[in-house]
Amino acid sequence: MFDILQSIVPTALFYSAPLIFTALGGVFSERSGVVNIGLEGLMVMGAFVGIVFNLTFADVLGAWTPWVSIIAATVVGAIFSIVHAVASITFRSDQTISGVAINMLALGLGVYLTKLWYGKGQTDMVQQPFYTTDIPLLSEIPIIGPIFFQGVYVTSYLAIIIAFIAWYVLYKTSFGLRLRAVGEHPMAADTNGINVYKMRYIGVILSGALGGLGGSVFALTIVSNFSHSTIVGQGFMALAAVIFGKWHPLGAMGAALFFGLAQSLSVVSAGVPLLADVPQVYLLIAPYVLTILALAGFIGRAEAPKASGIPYIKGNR
Amino acid sequence: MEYVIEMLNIRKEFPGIIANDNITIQLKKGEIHALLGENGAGKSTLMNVLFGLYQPEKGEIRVNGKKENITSPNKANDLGIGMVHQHFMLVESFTVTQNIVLGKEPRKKTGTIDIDKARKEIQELSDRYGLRVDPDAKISDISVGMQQRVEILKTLYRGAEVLIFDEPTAVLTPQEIKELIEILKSLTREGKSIILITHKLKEIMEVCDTCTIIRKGKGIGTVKVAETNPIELASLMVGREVNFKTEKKVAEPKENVLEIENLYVKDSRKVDLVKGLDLNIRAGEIVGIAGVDGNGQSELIESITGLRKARSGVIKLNNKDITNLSPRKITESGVGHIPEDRHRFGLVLDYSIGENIVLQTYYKKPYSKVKILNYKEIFNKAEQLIKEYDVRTPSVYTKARALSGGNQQKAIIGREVDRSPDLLIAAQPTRGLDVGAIEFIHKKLIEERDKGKAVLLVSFELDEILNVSDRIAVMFDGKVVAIVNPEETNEQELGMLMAGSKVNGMGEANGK
Amino acid sequence: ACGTSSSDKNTDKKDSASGSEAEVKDFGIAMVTDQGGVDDKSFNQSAWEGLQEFGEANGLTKGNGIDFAQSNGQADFMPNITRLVRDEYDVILATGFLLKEDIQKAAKQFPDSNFAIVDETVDAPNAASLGFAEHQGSFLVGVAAAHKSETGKLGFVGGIDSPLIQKFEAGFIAGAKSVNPDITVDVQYAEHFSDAAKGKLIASNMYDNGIDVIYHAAGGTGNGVFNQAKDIKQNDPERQIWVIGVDRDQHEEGQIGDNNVTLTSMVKRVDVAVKELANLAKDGKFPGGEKLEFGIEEDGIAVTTTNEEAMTEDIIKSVDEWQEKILNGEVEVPKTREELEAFEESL
Amino acid sequence: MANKRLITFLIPIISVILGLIAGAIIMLVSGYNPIVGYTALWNGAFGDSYTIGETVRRTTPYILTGLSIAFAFRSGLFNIGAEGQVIVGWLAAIWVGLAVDAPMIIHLPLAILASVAAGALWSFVPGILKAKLGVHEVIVTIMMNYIALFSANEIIRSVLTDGATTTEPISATASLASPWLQSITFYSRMHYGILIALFAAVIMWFIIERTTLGYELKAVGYNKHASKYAGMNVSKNIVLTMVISGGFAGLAGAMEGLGTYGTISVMSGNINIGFDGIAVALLGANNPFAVVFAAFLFGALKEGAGEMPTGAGVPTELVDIIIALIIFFVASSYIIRWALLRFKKGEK
Ligand SMILES: Nc1ncnc2c1ncn2[C@@H]1O[C@H](COP(=O)(O)OP(=O)(O)OP(=O)(O)O)[C@@H](O)[C@H]1O
Ligand SMILES: Nc1ncnc2c1ncn2[C@@H]1O[C@H](COP(=O)(O)OP(=O)(O)OP(=O)(O)O)[C@@H](O)[C@H]1O
Ligand SMILES: [Mg+2]
Ligand SMILES: [Mg+2]
Repeated sequence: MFDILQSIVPTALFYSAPLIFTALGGVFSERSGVVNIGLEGLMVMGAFVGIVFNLTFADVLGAWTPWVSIIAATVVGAIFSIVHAVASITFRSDQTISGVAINMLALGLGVYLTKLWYGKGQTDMVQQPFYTTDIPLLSEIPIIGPIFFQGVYVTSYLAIIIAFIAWYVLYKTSFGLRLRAVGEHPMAADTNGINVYKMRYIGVILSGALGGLGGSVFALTIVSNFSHSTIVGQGFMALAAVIFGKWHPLGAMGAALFFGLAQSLSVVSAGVPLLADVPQVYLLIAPYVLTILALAGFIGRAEAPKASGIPYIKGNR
Repeated sequence: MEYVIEMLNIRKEFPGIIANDNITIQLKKGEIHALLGENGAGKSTLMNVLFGLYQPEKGEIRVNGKKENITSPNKANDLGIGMVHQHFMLVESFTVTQNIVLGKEPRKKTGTIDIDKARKEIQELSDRYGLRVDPDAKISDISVGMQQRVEILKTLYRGAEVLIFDEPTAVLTPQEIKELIEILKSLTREGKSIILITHKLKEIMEVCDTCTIIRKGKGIGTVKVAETNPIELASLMVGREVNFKTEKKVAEPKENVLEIENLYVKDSRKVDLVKGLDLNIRAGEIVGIAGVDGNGQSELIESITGLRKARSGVIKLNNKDITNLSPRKITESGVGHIPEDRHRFGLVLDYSIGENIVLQTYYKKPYSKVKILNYKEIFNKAEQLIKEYDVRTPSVYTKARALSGGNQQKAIIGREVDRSPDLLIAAQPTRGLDVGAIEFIHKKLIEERDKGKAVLLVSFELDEILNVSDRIAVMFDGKVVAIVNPEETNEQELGMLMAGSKVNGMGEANGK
Repeated sequence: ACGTSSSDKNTDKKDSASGSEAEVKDFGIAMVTDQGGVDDKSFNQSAWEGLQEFGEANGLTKGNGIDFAQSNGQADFMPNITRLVRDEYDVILATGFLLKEDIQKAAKQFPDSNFAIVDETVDAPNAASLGFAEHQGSFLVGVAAAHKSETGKLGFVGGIDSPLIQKFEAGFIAGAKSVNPDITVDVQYAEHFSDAAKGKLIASNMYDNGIDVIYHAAGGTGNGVFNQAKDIKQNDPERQIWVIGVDRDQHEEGQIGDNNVTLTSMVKRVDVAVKELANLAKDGKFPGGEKLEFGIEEDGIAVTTTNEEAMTEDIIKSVDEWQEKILNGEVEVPKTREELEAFEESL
Repeated sequence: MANKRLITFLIPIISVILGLIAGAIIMLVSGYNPIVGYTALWNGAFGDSYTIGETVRRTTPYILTGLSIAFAFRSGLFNIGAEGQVIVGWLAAIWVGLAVDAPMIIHLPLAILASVAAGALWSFVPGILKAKLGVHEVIVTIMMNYIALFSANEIIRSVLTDGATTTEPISATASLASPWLQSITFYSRMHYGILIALFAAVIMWFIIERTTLGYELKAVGYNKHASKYAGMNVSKNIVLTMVISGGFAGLAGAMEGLGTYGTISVMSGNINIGFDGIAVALLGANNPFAVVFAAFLFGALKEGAGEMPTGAGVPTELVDIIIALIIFFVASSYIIRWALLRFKKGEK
């Protein structure tokens, strides 16, 4: 049991971390009233920037490279998401359309630039990815230490910490109150003197930053290079986590951890003798079936922020 | 003469319509100034201009004599102008406190909202003006009256000196209206100035000092309330004489159309709100239900119309059991329903007027055959009804969303009455409507009665209940506690019954 | 006609500059990539390198006797093949089993052109099939793995469960068991050729369970395997943990600081096969309807020894011995799971 | 009024032009010749009868997935699951194509129906969960995509074949392929499916705009409460919408299975026809006929892109960038509309 946990938990954590970051981005955006189908694209952009930056500056930055790379990816993700913000907030475009365009644009741009810069469809492997470590002190705790704090990526804990920060920001600060108000009832917020457009821009840009972060963490902990198939569906899983988690930062985190755990379990089960005779396809689809069952059984109805998806037009009723 | 607010020659256009055409209104300090006009006259628009939500095409706004350009609600707030909107601007999932401080939150050093400080400030304000609220309750859990008090507190919290009320009483029960009027008075005592939009002439007469009247976007004039009377106000507003006392013959009730026995219905929180209710309505009579909000009226109607399941009991229509049938089956057995919440239930706002006109009948001939719609018939019908019911709309192809509340309501009434149901249920049918429209709707209800239909009228307006009903059923705590004859009762007595106290000899009456 | 002749107006114009020179040559060969470009550091790249070498030897250049058309997905295969047919290349080569159906169809539709496919079998008189004896190479890396393993536990990570990948699996297991019959091989398929996360999950689980050498035949999914191995190595440079690469020398992927986790790679010399085919075709000996298998004997398969530290003399010696046994027919390497079963019983 | 119509018509055209201009700028900046690039693109899509045939072929499933997603959108539902529905539709069509022995007049319709039924069944799950339990259809459809992918692979391997990765070709009696269409398009894979796709667009238009069902579906999409009040069965409508939407997507699978490939192969990851359908639906503003045009634009650009690396050395991804930009421009029609009106005023 202990062994299994020690094997499952760290893998679930590394699998979940990029999803957590990105899903938190989704939470910010959707809480501000802007649907963000473009999470996948934001992750692609993050992965691309994270890898390219890492390849380019590894010699200069040494061991700091992955950290600086994910910061670069965060910044570029934030800037990139402004496209979505301008389209869906200022130009009042349908937010879903804009998000779909973001997905296509990011992948197109990423692979196009890769080919332009590297002359091939995929980059080399980075020399400075993230590595797992034992978290000092915490890993010494008996039982809990080895399971949760040995051989883990610091980025996984960064994701969890940011989830709590996101919760604090959204639910305890006036910024959060305003952001949520804008997503629930923008006109009420407007009449209260809150700049709806500004808040929504912030929401979307945060999603870009976190999506970029998620993508780069994925690339630098799991894949190590960039190609058209680096990010294949993780953004949609993050979107699912947003909804699964009922648009709540901790809920989204929980959902992402659930996905990671389910994947990890499905891999571990394949090695368990008892399950050896189970056709592999059942293990493969198990995480997805479990998600549906969990939704149907316990989670049930989830209501999106009331105004999400609706462009705010001043003075419209 | 010093004015706190002057709006001079304001013009505001919307695509295809001039909502405000050269309107002037001047507000003195400490006065309550009424703004009167038919539905769609442009009152809300004018006030939204003052509040910075719209920019006028022409005209000038002065605050305390100084010309101001009010570009946003923020600016309005800064100038001490606050507004309580017709549709509340409250975030449903937030608490009272959160709604009030939103945008101007007291913060701790850490950036966290200082909720305790907020609560204290709100408490002070609420004590000072008598605005009773529960600071920690969620908006979705509190009564409409309290929501309104939250709106008022929001403006006061922002230091408003001028308060605009857009039809504040339309959604309130008589008790709540009384409280609101007290609040308005206490506000002026504290030196605030108020602009009050209302369709209820009685209220204008009771609390207002002056009244500006607008008709079809144009300013008609300003009168001192002390020097006028309701009849004059009404005719100024509508441009013709208005009848206040609804003319009607004595009812000639016939056989029972609706019979309800021992009905129990739960509300959305799974608590019984209708508790053993008995009621019957006969052909050719209007039964009015009087009651304080929350005594089971909405649940009663929803269970008759099939929108909510009855827990037990029997509902019979023309001697046929319709308990817990589907809404469609019930409609087809002869029930028409003018719903309380017209935006939520009455209309598909993104459908055209024409498509909304057949919301209950689209699947029937001639509007469709073998499941295929016949738009020609649909729009013909719509043309006919908008004429007959005086629905003011650019065309039958216009989206319902674009119409003013009064006109939306007229379209619904046209749709429901036109089907000629045996039982017509009208829930708050005149809420938010101008006197002209109210008169029209009352006339229609009585016409239906005279055609031998049964009408169930639910209203918080005791005036309306007393005026239109042939019998009044008083609802209290989920039961009909009294049946009274409108000729033999008055508002005071009804008010007592609604509050649950029995009046000699009438408590057990049942009309059967 | 050197690939770009009359039919296509556009390319015609483009090539007219070099046209005079090109007219002399009368042979053209072009390839269609499977998903990915000729720079995928794998199959497509290797094939293109073969063509380029062939071109160099015969004075042909890109767009002028040799060329490639890149496919980004299944939907691009047929258009690319047809485009090259219309450009009148003599031989159209498809790299990858994914193109099987399309080449089969094209061969029927264009009986005057010659086709070839790498990694699959196509049945047509004007099509050649270039196969590899992956099982042989896998056998040899299995031998190396068995020698290297200290725990006696090996892992195999497959991309998509299919006859082709099963060939790798069977060969690998056979090789390992030939050295040490008690060795165990844990086999898992990611059901994906580009799901690095899945690859990493599987590798993590395998290494946790004491497996110390993993052979992957899983394309991009294998990135996750390398990633996990390197992570373990980074944290514990002393720990003996290995990956065996596939298709090409994946030494570079295994580099971590001064260490390298790539034990060896099972290399498919697509370039060798392609060059051979091109030469045959040029000499008018196009092997239509035939299935050429490139194994150890033909230099179509190789086991790398780039990691000199890891591939010790002993191991190399043993690998060479087994290679000899395969060459002289002493050992018949199994290609399927059934054959593997029989093979294991015979041990 | 006529003016408004003109603008509505102009917007997509202007968007495409702007998208192409942006693409040209990108090519210039990255050192390619845009004229050569676009010539290659054009030749790749419409250069000759073959490429035209291939463009049509590529357009065919896009029309159907576009319709599928548009249909769901009209009822306020977001079907991200077209991807999975295409896969199961494809699988079912091939299955029937392989397993049944019947004359064409029975076999082909049967295979097509099977694909529709499979797609419908696949979307029934998210439909019923949404209707009965309020589970968000977006997550369920995403999950169903993965389930479809893995299950289909397993069925191909262990049911339709004996461990192989590609099935045998279906018998000719179930094939939509047309030797005649192929012969006039230099052996492109154009097939009769395009007629089915166009017909499906008409069907969708008819359902949405002319039937009581469409009236109900739209009403439920706009306002559930009012629909319930009007006696409509909201749950039934949600399920029905999803099922019809899935049916269209399943049919798209039949286009690939019965028309283009005649087989089904084990898939590694997304086939993207479903995801691209989202863009097609949105580009076509959920209007069935506009969806056809959007699908055609999409198909032509994607098909033409194949020629760009060989013809001009430009990476194919440029086309993805252009498509994305076109979508942005269409989506931001408000700003184009505004600019056009300004322009008009300036003229006066
Ligand atoms: N945002 C808008 N866009 C277009 N037309 C509008 C808009 N707001 C209001 N109108 C139109 O302007 C006119 C005035 O509307 P307004 O809401 O000011 O009326 P009102 O006097 O407040 O009516 P009521 O008593 O029903 O509230 C109406 O014809 C209405 O349809
Ligand atoms: N109740 C309060 N107690 C203490 N400080 C306050 C309080 N309200 C506002 N502040 C401070 O006064 C300043 C202006 O407050 P205000 O609420 O207008 O913020 P704001 O300028 O609207 O914020 P933003 O520009 O981010 O929307 C801020 O620095 C804020 O921290
Ligand atoms: Mg502010
Ligand atoms: Mg109004």
